[in-house]
Amino acid sequence: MGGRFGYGPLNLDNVKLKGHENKSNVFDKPWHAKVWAFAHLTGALGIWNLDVSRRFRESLPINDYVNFSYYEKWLAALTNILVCYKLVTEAELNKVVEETINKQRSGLGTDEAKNKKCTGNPNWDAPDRIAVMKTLGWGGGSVRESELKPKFLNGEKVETIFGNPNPDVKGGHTRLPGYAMGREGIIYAYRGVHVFPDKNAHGFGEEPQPLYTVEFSSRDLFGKDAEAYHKVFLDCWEPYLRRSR
Amino acid sequence: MGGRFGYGPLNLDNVKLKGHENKSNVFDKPWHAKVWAFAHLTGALGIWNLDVSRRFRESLPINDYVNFSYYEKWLAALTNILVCYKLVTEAELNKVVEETINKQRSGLGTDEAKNKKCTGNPNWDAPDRIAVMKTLGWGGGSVRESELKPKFLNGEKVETIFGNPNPDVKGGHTRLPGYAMGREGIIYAYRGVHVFPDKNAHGFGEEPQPLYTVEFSSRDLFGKDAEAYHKVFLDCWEPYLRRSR
Amino acid sequence: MKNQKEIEYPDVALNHRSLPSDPELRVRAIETLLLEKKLIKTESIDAIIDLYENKIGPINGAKVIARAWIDKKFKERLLSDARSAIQELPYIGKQGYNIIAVENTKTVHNVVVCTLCSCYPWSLLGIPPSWYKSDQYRARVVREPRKVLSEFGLKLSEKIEIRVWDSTSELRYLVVPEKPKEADGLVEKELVKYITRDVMIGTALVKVS
Amino acid sequence: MKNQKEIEYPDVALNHRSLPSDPELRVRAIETLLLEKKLIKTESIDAIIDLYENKIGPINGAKVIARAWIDKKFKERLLSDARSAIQELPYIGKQGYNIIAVENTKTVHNVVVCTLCSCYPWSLLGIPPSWYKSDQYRARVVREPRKVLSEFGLKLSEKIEIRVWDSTSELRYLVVPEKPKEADGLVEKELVKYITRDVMIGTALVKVS
Repeated sequence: MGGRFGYGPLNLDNVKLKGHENKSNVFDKPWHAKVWAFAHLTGALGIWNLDVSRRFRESLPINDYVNFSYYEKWLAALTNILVCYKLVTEAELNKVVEETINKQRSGLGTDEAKNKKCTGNPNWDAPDRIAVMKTLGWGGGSVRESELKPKFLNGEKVETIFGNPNPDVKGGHTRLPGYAMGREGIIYAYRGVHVFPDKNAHGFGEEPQPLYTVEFSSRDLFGKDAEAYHKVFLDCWEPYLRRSR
Repeated sequence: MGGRFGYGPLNLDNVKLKGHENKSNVFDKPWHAKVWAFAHLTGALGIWNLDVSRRFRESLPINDYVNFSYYEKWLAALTNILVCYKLVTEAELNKVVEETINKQRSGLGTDEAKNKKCTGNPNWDAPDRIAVMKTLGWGGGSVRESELKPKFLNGEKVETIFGNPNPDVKGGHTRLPGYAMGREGIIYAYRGVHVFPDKNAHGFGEEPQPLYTVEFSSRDLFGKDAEAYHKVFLDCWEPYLRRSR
Repeated sequence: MKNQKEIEYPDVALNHRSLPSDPELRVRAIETLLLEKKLIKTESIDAIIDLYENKIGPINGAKVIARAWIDKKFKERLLSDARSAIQELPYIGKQGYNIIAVENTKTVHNVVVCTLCSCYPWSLLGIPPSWYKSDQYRARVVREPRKVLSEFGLKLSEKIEIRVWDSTSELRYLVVPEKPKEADGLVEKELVKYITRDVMIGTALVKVS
Repeated sequence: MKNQKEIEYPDVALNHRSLPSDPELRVRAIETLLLEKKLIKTESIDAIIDLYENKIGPINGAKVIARAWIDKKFKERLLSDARSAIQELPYIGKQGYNIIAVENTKTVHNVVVCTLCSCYPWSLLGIPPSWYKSDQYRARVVREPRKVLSEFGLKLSEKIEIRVWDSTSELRYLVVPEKPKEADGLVEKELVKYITRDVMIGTALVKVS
């Protein structure tokens, strides 16, 4: 995605902030809010981890991926996870879809659709609340205690790997963007030992690895396609890097 | 596209040949045939070249590209070319679209839609016919007389370039597929000097270059993501190649 | 947590394609299913939405920046270890993220993106705006940040180095803008008003009118 | 040909987005425009369609292969310079393409794709089948040809080397299949029946029943 050609200007029609308004748009539509809530609440069940859910969102078939809106992607990924993790069977899914459509056709769905405005409920179960907060990043986080020492020093020249970043799974999950594969950069900062998504997203455990922020020049990343000189900083786990030749 | 993950099995429902039937499906729908004809006939006008039309098809915005059917891509690219080459103005395009929709709404379009079966007309203008045949590859072709001598020998180890194959145009047209960038291969055959699409698609002239068929091992292209050992052969123009280090 | 090694991951999971085409219906179907299976509760849905609609948002980030503008020592701590610095502020709450604060100066302008998905410092800035999640922004800002920023009306001198931070890990980037001269003498509460969401993403400069 | 250097190429050309969503209407709009502007003629449209529907198709390729099976010298010429070999055959016509004939043997199986678009030897095989133009085929056959071929019902021994030809240039690849024992003694006209389109793309083997 990063660096890809073929996109026009940003659409800022609905999102330009007026004056010094200090609010985010929150949710454009009620169903966006619902999807957001479902994703966080089911995530808080602790059956799959953050990297698994990212993996499901990113591995949607490309024609769905590029045409789904943001929240449609989240919903589609959640649906696939629910079936994949056997919390829901395909038959149950098909049944509820049929029922929902029938209700809608017979006009029964419309009242429900005009959902009451969410009022918030401060009394929701504490365990739920803590689990959700954790998925939101209030607790947890991805840093892990480890005896691993970082292999690279700040300022050291490195090269990102090229080809198959994930050695375990064909076409597996990775957090090294395509535009930064096989490129030269400089270690900008060491960030501690973090859960390694390439393993964690496929159920191979957290396998934490040293994480660095790496500095790239725009020319090294995009050559003449970069508009002018600027720097791009990426967080890279140690297995993505090797000493520059 | 080549090598990309996230696709399911082929859809062979409608296309499995029964017995030893020796026909292609030709056109599934009458409008497919029309698009095909428009593309060839306008191509035969000689205002743009083959590489320009490919470039327009391949540079469709990705969300159109992945969701358009084959002939929709051809039609969209043709529409963009017509406006870009000023054969048609945006205003004319919008007007005819409006008229077409209005006709359709008032039921006027339907008769035309049930178009008479094309019967063929052997008497169409000879110049037309020759020009069309040329775009079909009956004449012309892409080989050019040249004093250029090939730099590489059969069996020589080469490396494909990596990064921006097109030095002239940001995100410009190229025929080196992403999956084969920055890979090692072996010159399999020299194919003569051919029109160079990276230049020709952008109106910089034909700038012919030596063309080779290069042999790659599947492991060198896709690493562990390749299913097993096989070979992939690609045609590469000389500027895509350098001597292997 | 179950042993995830036992889960068989399909090459391509396509169950989502059996959902209806209208997104509202899609959501309703999944909601019915999740409630029936007791995987979620109505009250929890309400609570989460309430949290994002009413409790967290860019005001949190603005408070952090305003404090840094007023308190030099706090700013130093923010730039060296943002997570623990932010935890000193009673009105923000514990940060699970490793927040990295990046400072705009006379010669450097920072801008944040996530090209892979839409990672964003939710706890400080709330839900990201649509453009932050758009293909256009994600594809273009790493390659042509000046052009993208100019679409926001932000024209930077060629002399200013642009630093684009692509949030590929669980680190979350927060841009610390320069305090404009016009803001001198304003108290914390007033400063907060000028520190907008876009300023903290890096697609706007602080304007004190 | 106009001086193309003067043409300004836009970053992204989006005029196609003003077309109606129904493809049939889209086509009708463009047809009206092209005819009004006299850029094309109705008779020419008919003639092109007729050409593809009735005059060219895989039968042309099959004739080439059948001749090669019967005439050893012709086969040699076909494998070394297919274009001029094919031009010897009066019933095919002049080939503008540089056709490259690739031979299947006991140890090698060839299969053709165009991962970039859908390049195909039209003059010999007609319009490519939908699957040849599909994302699935184009994405997968270079990486996992055995799995793709097995979906066609073609299971090849691990000992057979698969060669995938990605048609990135104006060269056009034609697979020359092995003549099965059962075909011995058949005349050219009969052989043609068994040489199907898929056999010449490489996604099927010749079956003489």
